[in-house]
Formats: sequence, C-alpha cells, structure tokens
Amino acid sequence: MGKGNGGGAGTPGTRRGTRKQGEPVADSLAVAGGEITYLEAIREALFEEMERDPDVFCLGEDIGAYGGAFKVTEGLAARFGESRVIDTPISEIAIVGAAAGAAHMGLRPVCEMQFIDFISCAYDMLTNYVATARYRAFLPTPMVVRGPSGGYVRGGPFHSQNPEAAFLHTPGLKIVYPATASDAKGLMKAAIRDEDCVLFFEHKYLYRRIKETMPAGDHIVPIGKARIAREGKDVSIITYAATVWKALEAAEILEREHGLSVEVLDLRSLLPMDDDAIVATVKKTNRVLIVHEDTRTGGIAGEITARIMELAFEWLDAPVLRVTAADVPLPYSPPLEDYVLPQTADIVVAVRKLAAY
Amino acid sequence: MGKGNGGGAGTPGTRRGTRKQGEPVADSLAVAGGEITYLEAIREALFEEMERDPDVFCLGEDIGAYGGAFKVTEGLAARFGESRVIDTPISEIAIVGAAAGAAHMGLRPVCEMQFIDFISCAYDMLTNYVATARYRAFLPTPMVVRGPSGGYVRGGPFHSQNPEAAFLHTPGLKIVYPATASDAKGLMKAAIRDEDCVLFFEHKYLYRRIKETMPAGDHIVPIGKARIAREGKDVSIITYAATVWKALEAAEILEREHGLSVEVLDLRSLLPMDDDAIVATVKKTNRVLIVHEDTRTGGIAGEITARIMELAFEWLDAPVLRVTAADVPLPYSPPLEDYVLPQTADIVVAVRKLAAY
Amino acid sequence: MATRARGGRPAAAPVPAALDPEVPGSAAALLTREQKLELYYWMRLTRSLEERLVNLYRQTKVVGGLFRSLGQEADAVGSAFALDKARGDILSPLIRNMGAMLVRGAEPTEIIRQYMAKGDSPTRGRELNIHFGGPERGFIGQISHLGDMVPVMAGVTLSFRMRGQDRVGLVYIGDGATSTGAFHEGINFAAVQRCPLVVIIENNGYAYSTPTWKQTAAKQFVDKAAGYGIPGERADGNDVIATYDVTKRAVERARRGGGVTLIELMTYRRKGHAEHDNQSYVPDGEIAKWEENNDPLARYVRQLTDLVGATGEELAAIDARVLEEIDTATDVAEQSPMPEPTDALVGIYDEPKTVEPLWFRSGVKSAVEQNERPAGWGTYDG
Amino acid sequence: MATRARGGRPAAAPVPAALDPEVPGSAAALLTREQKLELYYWMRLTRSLEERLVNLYRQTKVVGGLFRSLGQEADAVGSAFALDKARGDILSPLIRNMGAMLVRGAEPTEIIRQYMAKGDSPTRGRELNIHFGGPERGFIGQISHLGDMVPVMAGVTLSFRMRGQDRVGLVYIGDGATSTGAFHEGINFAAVQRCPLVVIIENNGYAYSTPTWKQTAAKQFVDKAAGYGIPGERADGNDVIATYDVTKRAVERARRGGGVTLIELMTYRRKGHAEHDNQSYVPDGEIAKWEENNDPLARYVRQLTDLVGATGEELAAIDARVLEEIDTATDVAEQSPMPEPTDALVGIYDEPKTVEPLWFRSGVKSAVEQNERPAGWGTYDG
Ligand SMILES: Cc1ncc(C[n+]2csc(CCOP(=O)(O)OP(=O)(O)O)c2C)c(N)n1
Ligand SMILES: Cc1ncc(C[n+]2csc(CCOP(=O)(O)OP(=O)(O)O)c2C)c(N)n1
Ligand SMILES: [Mg+2]
Ligand SMILES: [Mg+2]
Repeated sequence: MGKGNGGGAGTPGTRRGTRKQGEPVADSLAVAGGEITYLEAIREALFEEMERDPDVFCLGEDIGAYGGAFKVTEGLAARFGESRVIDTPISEIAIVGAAAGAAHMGLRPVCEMQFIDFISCAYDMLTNYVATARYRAFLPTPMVVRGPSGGYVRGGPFHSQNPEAAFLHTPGLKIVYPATASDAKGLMKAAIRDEDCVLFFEHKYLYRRIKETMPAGDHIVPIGKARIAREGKDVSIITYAATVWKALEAAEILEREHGLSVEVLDLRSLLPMDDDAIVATVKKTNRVLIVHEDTRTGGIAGEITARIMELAFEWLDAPVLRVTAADVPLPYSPPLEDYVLPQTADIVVAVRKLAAY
Repeated sequence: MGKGNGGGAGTPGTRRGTRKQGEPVADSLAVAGGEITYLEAIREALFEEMERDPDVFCLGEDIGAYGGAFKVTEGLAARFGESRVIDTPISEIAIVGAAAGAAHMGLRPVCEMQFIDFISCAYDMLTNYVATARYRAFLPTPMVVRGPSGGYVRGGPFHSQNPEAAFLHTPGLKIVYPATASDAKGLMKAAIRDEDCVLFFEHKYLYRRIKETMPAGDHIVPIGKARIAREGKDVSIITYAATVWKALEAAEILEREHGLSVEVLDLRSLLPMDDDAIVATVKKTNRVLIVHEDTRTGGIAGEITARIMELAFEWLDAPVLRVTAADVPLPYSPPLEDYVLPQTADIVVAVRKLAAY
Repeated sequence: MATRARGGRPAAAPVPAALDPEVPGSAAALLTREQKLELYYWMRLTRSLEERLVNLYRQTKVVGGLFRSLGQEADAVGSAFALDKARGDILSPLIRNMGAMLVRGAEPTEIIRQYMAKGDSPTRGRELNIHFGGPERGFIGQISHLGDMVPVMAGVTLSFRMRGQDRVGLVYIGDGATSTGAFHEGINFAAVQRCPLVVIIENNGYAYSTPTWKQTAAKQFVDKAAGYGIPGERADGNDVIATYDVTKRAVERARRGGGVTLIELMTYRRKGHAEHDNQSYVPDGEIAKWEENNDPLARYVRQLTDLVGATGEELAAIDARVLEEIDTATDVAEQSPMPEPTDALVGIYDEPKTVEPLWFRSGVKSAVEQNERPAGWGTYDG
Repeated sequence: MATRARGGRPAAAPVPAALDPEVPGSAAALLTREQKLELYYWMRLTRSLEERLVNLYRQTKVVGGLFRSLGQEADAVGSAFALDKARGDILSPLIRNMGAMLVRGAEPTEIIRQYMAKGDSPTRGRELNIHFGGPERGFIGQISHLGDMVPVMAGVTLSFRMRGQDRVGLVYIGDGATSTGAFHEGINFAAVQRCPLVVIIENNGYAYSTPTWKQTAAKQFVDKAAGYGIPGERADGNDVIATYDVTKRAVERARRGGGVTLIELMTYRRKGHAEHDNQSYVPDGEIAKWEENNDPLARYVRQLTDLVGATGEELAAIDARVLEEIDTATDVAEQSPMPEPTDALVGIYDEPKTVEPLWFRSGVKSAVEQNERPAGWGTYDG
C-alpha cells in the first residue's frame, strides 16, 4: 500500500514482516543492536523477562511448540521448556482464572488470547475476579493478558476488535496499547513487573510493518506516561496504537499541503491515563482532535474529552472533536472495512476544521 | 432514611416496598388505577405483553414457581405455565444464547439475570453473537435481557453493579435504565416489542421505594427519548436511574437554599441516546452537570460530554462536570458505600460550582 | 419450509418410515441407491470446491484465510444428510463443515463470493469464509467465538419444542471447542430442556496445533455424554454411511421427543488449521497414514462399488458434473462486484435502517479505490 | 506455612504415613480419638456460630443476607479436615462452607465482624459474609460469581505443581454452579494439567429454588468425572467420617501426582437459600425427613458414642466451650468500629496506594453519620 492511502495505517520502515510465513526463525532473540519489528520487540521482552525471573511463565492456546497464531512466543518453549510456555485448552475463562490463581501464589503469568476478541469470554473473570482481588481480599494478582488486537487487516467482526473501552471502567485493571516497537518492548517489561493485572493490547497491523532499534540495556517504559510522537503548535491529536501512524501521516500532509503544525500525543497507557500530558498539549495548541480505531459511541474518546473539560476547559479555542470508526460491527470486505475505520484523509479533514475554527 | 441523607437515593412516595418479605402477593396484577411500585410496574408490563403475544416468554434462574430473587416474575408461571416462564440452570451464557436462538425463530424471549452483575458472564454472547446477528447475517434477534442493577443497598462489589458503560460501545444493542415506575412499565413494553436486543437495567434500590399510578391503556415509552424530570433555567443535570432522584432532591435544596433553578434530564435510554434533548437543555441553561452512579473513569458521562462538545460547544458557559462514583470496586459496608457512591450533597456542591462559574 | 429446488442436483432424501433409534445400522439400511450416489456427489463437491478455493487463494483472490476439510468430507456430508429439509431441520456448521452447508443448499457461487469478499456474497461482504446462513435455509452461520453456537442452537430447538414442531437441530463442535464454557452451558441447557438437538463432536485430532491430549484428559469425548445425562455414541467419521446412520438415529430420537444426543465422530484434519499453517507440530508419517488408509472419498468409492455396484463411468460422470458446476460458479463469482462502501452503514438495527455517515467522511472514496491487493492483509485465523 | 496456634483448640491433624488412595475406609481408619472429637468440635462450632448469626440478623445487626449450612456441617468440616495445614494446602470455600473455613483457621470474631460490616473485619468492610481469606491462611475467599473459583484454584494448584511443592488444593462447587462455564473450563484445565486439586460437588438438592433435576439431566453429578478423564467418587456428605475418608484419599492421590479427583457429596440444604427465603418450593415433609433421620451432628454423636465411646459429659464440655468462644467473639465483634469512609480509597492498586478523593466530596461525612440502620438495606442474595 502506498503512502497516503487509506487502506491501512501509514507506517515508517518496512511494510511487511522481516520473515515470510513458514520460514524458520534463525534465532528468536534479535542480534543486539539490529532493527526489530514490533512483534519481535514483544518477543524479546518476553525472553528477557523469562530469563530474568523464573516466576514468569506464559500460557495460552498454541503458544508452545507452535509459537502462537502470530508466532509471538516462537522460540520460548524451546528455550524455557513447555512447563513455562503452556499450551492450554480453548478456555479463556480458565486461562485468565488460572493465571490469577498462580499470580496469587507469587508467579507472574502472561496469558495470550489467540486474538484479543476472545478476551470477551473472560470478561467476568477479569472484571469481577481479577480486578477486585487486591481491593476486596488483599490478594496481589500480578499478571498480563496480551493478544493481537485491532483492524485494518480484513479480519472481519471477530478478529479485529479493540476492547479497551470495555475495560476502561474497571478499577483495578491497567491497560496499555503501544504504537511503536520500542514502546511495545518497554511496556511489556513494565507490565510483567507490575504488581497488578495489565491488559496489553498489541496491534496486529503493526506486528511486522514497523521496525526499530531497541534502546540498549534493560529498557522499561513506565505505565501511565504518554509520549509526544510529534511536536506541533496549531492543533493536537491525541491517539494511541495503529492510528498514531495515521495521525503522523496526516500531520505530514497537513504541514506540507496546508502549513499546519500538528502535535501528536501517543497515549500508550490508557489506564491510568496521563492527564498531565493531555493537559500540556491542550494548553499548547488549544485545539484537540481525538482519534481512535474503536467505534465512536462509548469509545474512549469520551473519557478523554471529559478530562479535558474538567482540567483545561478555559484553554480550549474549539470543541474537542473525534475521528473514530463508525458505529457498526467491523465488516470484512476491504471497501467496507476501509469505509468504517478512520483513515488518514479523515484526520486531515478534521484537523483543518479545528484549525479554521 | 430521612430526606436529605446520603445513604440512599432520595425518593418520593413510599420508602419501603408495599409488601414485607415472605408475605404472599394477593394478586400479581395491580388493581386497575391504583398506585404500584417500580417493581410491580415491570411485572405488569411482562404480564400484559405475555397476555398480548404468545411468542413472549421468560427464562432465567428461579423465575418460575419462586418468582425470581426479587419476585419480579411472581405469578407469571401460575398464569402462563412453566413452559413460558422457564427456570434455567445457572448458565448465563446459555440463557442469553438460547434466547438469541429462539428469537431468530420468531419468539420474543425476556431473560432475567438474577443480579445484573452476572451479565458479565454472557459478555461474549451479547457483544459478539447477539449484537452482530442482524448486521452480519440478517438474523433478527428481538430479545430483552433484564435484571436488578445498581447500588445503595449494601450489596457489595458483586450485587451492585451498573454495567451500562461496558455495553455502550457495542453497536447492535440498545440500553434502557428507567427511573420511574411508569417509565419502567412503558420501556419494558417497548423493549419486548423492539426488533432488536434491549438491555433493560432495573434499579433495585427503586424496586419497592417508589410508587406511581400507571397511565391508562397500552402504555409505551419509546426507546431513545429522554424525559425532563424537572424544568429549570440555571443549570442542567443530565442523569438516569436512581440518581435521578438524588438530582431531584438536590434541585429542591438548591432552589430552597440557594435560589437556583435546576433542570433535571432523565435520559431513560442510553443507547440510542437522545441527542436532541441533551442539546436542548444545554442551550437552555448553558451549564451542565452529568451525574451517574457508575465509576468515573470510562463511565458513560464521557460519551455525553463528547456529544455536548460536538453539538453544543458554543453554548457552554462552563465546563461540563461529572458527579460519579469514585474509581473503586463498590465496597459493602455502609460508610464505605456511602462514601464511594454519589450523594445528594455532592450534587449540590457541583451545581453551585457550575452556577458560580 | 419449502425445499429449494436446485437444477440438476438430486432431490432431498425422503423420510424413512420406521426407524428404530436404538439399533445401529437401521437408518443406513433404508438409503436408496440414488441417495448413496448423492452422498458421493456431495463429498466430491466439497473436496473439489475446496481445491478450487486453494487455487483462488494462491492467486490471492481469496481475502483472508482458507480453511480445509480435506479428509473430513464424510463426517460433514453424512451427518447433514440425516436432516430433513422438508420438515425444516436446521444445522449450525463449523469452519470444516462446508460439506454440510452444501448438502443443506448453500451454493458454490455463494461460497466463492464470500471467500472473495464480494458485494453480492451472502453477507454482502460483512463476514468471511463460510460464516453465513439463516434459519429459512436450514443452516445458521457460525461466529468465530468457538462454542457459542451450542447455546444458540439450544434456543433454536427450544423454539421447536415450545411450538410443538417436529423439527430437529444439529450443531457441530470441534474437539478443541469442547473446552469452552459456552459448549458446556449450551449442551447442559439443551439436555435439561430436552431440546430436539443433536450435538456432534468432530474429533479430528487437533485444535489448531493442539493435540486432543492437551485439550482433555478424557479417554474419549463421548464420555462426556453421561455427565449431561444424554445418550452418547461414537462412530467412524470417515465412513459416510456410518456417520449418516449414527446421526440419523439421533435425529429420529430427537424428533420423537428423546432429547439431546452426543455423537463423537472420529476423523482427521489432514491440512493445517488454515492454509498458512505448515503443520510442523504433526508427527512424521501421521498425515500420510490417514491419506493412504483412511481417505473418506477413496473408502466410499470402494463401498459404492461393492454395495450398490456403482461403475467407474457413473462416478466419473458425477466428478465431471461437479467440476462443471464449480467452473460456472467461479466464473460468476469472479465477475461479482466488491461491496459499495456505504453499504457498511446499513442494517445495524431494524430501526433506524441506516447509520448516518460520520461528518468527516469526505476523502474516503479515493482511499478505498486505491486498495492494496486484499489477500495481502489476510489474517492467520478464521 | 506455619500452623496458626489457637488457644484451647485441638492441634492440626498429623499426616498419616501410608494411605492407599484407592481403598475406601483406609484414610478414616487412621484418625485418632482426639481427632474424632475434634471433628465434633468443628461441626458444633459451625452450627452454633450460625445460630448466633441468626440472632444477630434478627436484631438487624447483620448487614445483608445470612446464609446457613444447617444440615451440611459434616460435608464442610470432614472435607476440610482432610487437608494438611503444615504442608500449606489451600481450599476455596463456598457460602455454605463456613465450617471448612473454621477448620482452616478462620476465627468466629472475624466472621461476625464481617457479617456486621465492621472496619476491622478481614476485608475491612469491603466484602460481605464469609467472602474473605488468603493463601497464607489456607483458604482463599470466594467471589459471588459462581464457578469462578474453579479456574482460580486450578491456577493455585498449577503453581504447586510447577514449583514441585507437595501441596494440594480443594475447591467446592454447588450442584447449581456445575452448570457454569467457569466450572467446566476450570476443572478441564486442571485435569489436563494434572493439577493437585480436589473438586467437591456439594449436592444439597437445590440451587436457590431450583431442584437438581432442572439443573442437569445427569443421574448423578459424579458421572461428569469420566468426561474430564479423572476419578470420581460419591459419598454421604452427612457422614463426617465418610466425607473425611473420601476427601483424604483424593488429597493423597493429588499429593502423589495423581491429579484431579471429582467428589460428589450428598447432603441437603435444610434452610432456604438465605434467611429471607421461605422455601415455598420445597415439597412437604422433605425438610423434616432430613432433619429427623439425617442430621449430621446427631448422626455423629451416635457414631462417636459407638466408635470411641465418647461420653455425654465429654460432648457437653465441647458444646460449652463452643458457646463460650462464640459469646466472646460476639462481644468483641459488637464493639468493633465501622470502617472509616476514606478507607474506601485505599489499595485498588499496589501503586498508587490511594485514589484521590473526588473534588466535590465535601458534604459526605455528615451524610454517612446519619445512616439508616444497615440491616434495612439487605439484599436478597449472597
Ligand atoms: C473462544 C475462542 N477461542 C479461540 C479461538 C481461536 N481458534 C479458532 S479455531 C481454533 C481451533 C479449533 O479447534 P477445534 O475446535 O478442534 O476445531 P477444528 O479446527 O479442528 O475443526 C482456535 C483456538 C476462537 N475462535 N474462539
Ligand atoms: C454466575 C452466577 N449466576 C447466578 C448467581 C446467583 N446465585 C447465587 S447462589 C445461587 C444458587 C447456587 O446454588 P448451588 O450452586 O447449588 O449452591 P448452594 O446455594 O446450594 O450451596 C445463585 C443462582 C451467581 N452468584 N453467580
Ligand atoms: Mg479439531
Ligand atoms: Mg445446591
């Protein structure tokens, strides 16, 4: 897909993964210093954390010898043994529940949902059991639930979901959703070391499409801190995950074609949310567009808008606007999916409207 | 509880149910023309709809001979037989899934969740199967999922939930949450006749605490239309369910003690939401407080705020503020529950702040 | 429940008079020669249509993953054949039950269009592969979330019982999907309610890469029947006649008010979970063994020759007809248009019929027109 | 895993040397006279403490519903007694397993404080009735959502296996809760992983108002064992010795790497689901029959007299000790303070330790001080 097209998130670096399907993986740990993909960055974080801490283990469907549907856990079973990389039955309730039980006992489980869409099956266990354990029973439940999320991949209604809004109103959970390879690695390491349950959403469109050299050493990205993906002064775009790339693409177009200076704030963590960073960008540009891939109504843009209202109403020169998916189950066929999901051109339209307000 | 206290929603009419626990119910259909409770209004709607349409049936745990944990379905089995008022196993996934299958075949199932907290177990079935059926497969799925919701009853973290925010971002579902007995009846009848799946949340604090004479005839309240619970001109409170009564109580205090004229908009329907009514009240008072009982972060106030931003930003003389529960799992002990849930005094404080802005 | 007339295809099986659900062999014994040849036709159509889809997939004309039932055609076809179209029986297929859908009236054109994400596919491009259907057609489309169709079919068949209809439902579940909570709740609900439902566990040895011993510690899946208080039977799913027989007896039991039956059909998934899967996890020689000794089509050809004296010419003629039908279907499907983007906004609710387009949606048309080749975005799963 | 010393109470059971998990009676045969009297103590404590709670409930000092295990004391006590405190075994109780919690070290004071929503209750007023515990105490508190503790205990015992510990877990599940997806997924997961877990189905005839025949079509719940590939046993849950024996053998099997056992304990719920429930749905005479012929305490008194020659004085002394302990506990609990409102904001996450109070929260203190009597707000369920 060429740059500027609407079909997928605009991305720097490679368009495809580094490895063809079925090709063997020479070494699952990247050669030190080389560029690695978003997917490999997650794998590297898992490797490093399992190496560092014998209490870390993975469980999920087909994650052992097979390495998972997307091969995120490839090589882990070979390195750490199948008892630390457990192939489970198709039982999302049990995967999450068993992880919680093991976490109470001091282990640090990392659960894979084969697609994040299946986290819905464990909704009760996560929101009622896991999220409340510390509060109601003083039971620490340090665990991670991770999985491929998001659309732009022709996955249809059940392999493209963005579940963050469903968990945002559950105190006790944390939610991260990285947009870059180094954030993916650093947040995964932070999530595994966190003393509470972290939902770690991985954008599958980004898995093999972006590459980056990892920062040296024990690279940790703290949970709860946003990142300025691009500095600007006219309009702020607040976003996360794949649409960060669309926002950056739009920002380039807006600068080039319309002379607008756009700031892009990548939230990275959704719960807790970085209010300071949000307020700072509002105060800087006084105009805010929120972009997310999830459906509009009930999407997390609402919460961000409410916080801006409360914390920085006086600083707004224009209404906070939203570019989001339309309120429909995500359809599969490319023309339909492209129409429903937010595209770069939409962001351009919306930013121009805000700038002219 | 005396008026003005914080312990529960302020209510007109009776403070207690019309019937003591264990006392027999003389006739489950109210005497025509008399006042009936919120709970009886729901039961009356079920009676009338089952009488009218043989395709309507109920299913859930202990709803048959026993009449349900709160006795909402009391008398239905005796009148319509146990094959139309089905006692099910403890299987929320199956209750909702079987209802969907039956609905495809032209029946109109009404599912009871014994407490709405258990709807979380059917989260996958509702959001993935039911909500998408019409869109992805042209399968009509006319069904209702109803159950006792909400706090102020010392129910603890698992018998007090308000699940509306979890379902708000699921296109294909409808959500209603009535605050008065006549709305409860009218919305239940509308929900049963609706061609899509309606989540019908019943506030258990209101079950036996409010009474009203039902409008005569086939009383239907259309889904998607808000109701002005009190007219006012200085500040608008947008709310729904039990906190409507708290808002009304606060409005009285504000008028009496502070000379403020407060408008209270009872949303009644949360999905679809009545944008016209929201915009109208914003334009009228230019100051808005949103009140809900659910936790703050990710609660539905965010969505309402975003809509006001988009539709009526220019009309705002003050930021839209929120009075909500604190972001914690709802604790059980009275002092804790009272502290966490929004109280009348909080609304007074917030409205005064808005009025002075 | 009108039977959809299909030009050139054999008619639906007549309902045999006096089946005794308890006697193995009793149902199959009533099959006519014509019906036996028809079974061959459906199995051949299944296999050849999937082979055609593989070609289209390699040409990147398929959008997303491709799922094969190679080696499992007998189990899908034999079981679906046991339902009664005229009576309005309904089944709910899985990803490896294309054969069952064909038997019940799905058209090859529809399936190819669906796999190509065409605008005139049965879901108008909204859902993928064989996720389509409707009660009036005798099959209800699955969703991806495994297990969910079991409670749904419990409800479909509950409606049959509540209305006093003599219709029967059939739902398939994979060995892997028996581990889901939805399966458990659904089959238990149906058993208690004595719904006229047949539940078939297709034991094909794997769930994606996971062998059955990592899925359950049970010796056999049919051992689950007693825990639900329902009859259970196990049969050779690669023998189309045995599959038909065991299903038909369960169907008749259900029709007579005998409630739910659990059937375990033994078969084997010879291809990967989907086309991308290289089956690295399969022990050496296992696939070859099944291919050589236990191919359901090869076995059935031998049976047909022995049992009803089918000739090579007869079978070749069926093969030819199948290929011709598939060629036609491919041509038709390839010419089908992609969906109109704005159709995405239609039909989320009964009312309003259409969602308003979002205000910023101006520049999209051109974006849509510049799509990358769809196959490039295929996901790894169905 | 230090055993918590409890003044005046009998010490924990010593671990018998050579149990053969396959021989019924083998485990109980090793019980000492002292242990047999201890069993009586726990059952009596359970019953008397619940009776005290009924008094407090009638005085509206209990906040919310009250749940009884009248007639089920043997099943909770006998099974919990089969675990080994010194080794660090862990169980997860249900609402009717107060007896099991007492055996494992829960204090009457804690239970009364918890039922009264006191600030120094084990959950500091956050959770209700007997929803409390922690691994270090040998029992983990349940949540209301039925079935969820089965996967959780699968994980707890998975950790035992992964770390090569010889600890065992025990999880209870009601007849009704066997219908949940969580139960199914959890027991299957544990069975496949050969977790050292004992699963006890407490068949007390009802789930709220629902009799078992509306819950499952199975003849007996233990028939589910084969479907999970695990051993199953059924025993008389109103016979404390039989309950101990069957559980102890399963515990030893688990400890030796034999994986999960499913036990069905037959008992009967003599009171309603909770105190408010008038049991209108129970057939006439059913409760009386169980009360007269099958009261676990009365049965055990007879057994004790026959087996170990317990004297009336011995038992009366235990009864007196129990009442004294309960009196003391009640006095202590009644004097406990209610929680401080702002404690509600502490400990949702490890970091930050405390949530900020919401800005509008000024007038609440007084509202809280004017509370209506808490019992008035009781819900109908636990
Ligand atoms: C609830 C749920 N979890 C996970 C998946 C991902 N998934 C899709 S197919 C599959 C394997 C299914 O195996 P089986 O049930 O044996 O069916 P088969 O593919 O062998 O026909 C998995 C894990 C899913 N679709 N749904
Ligand atoms: C998932 C779920 N659904 C419904 C309920 C409501 N509920 C609480 S206890 C109960 C009955 C439980 O019966 P059973 O499992 O037999 O246990 P018993 O009360 O007989 O000990 C029900 C339906 C619940 N707690 N959780
Ligand atoms: Mg399989
Ligand atoms: Mg029970």
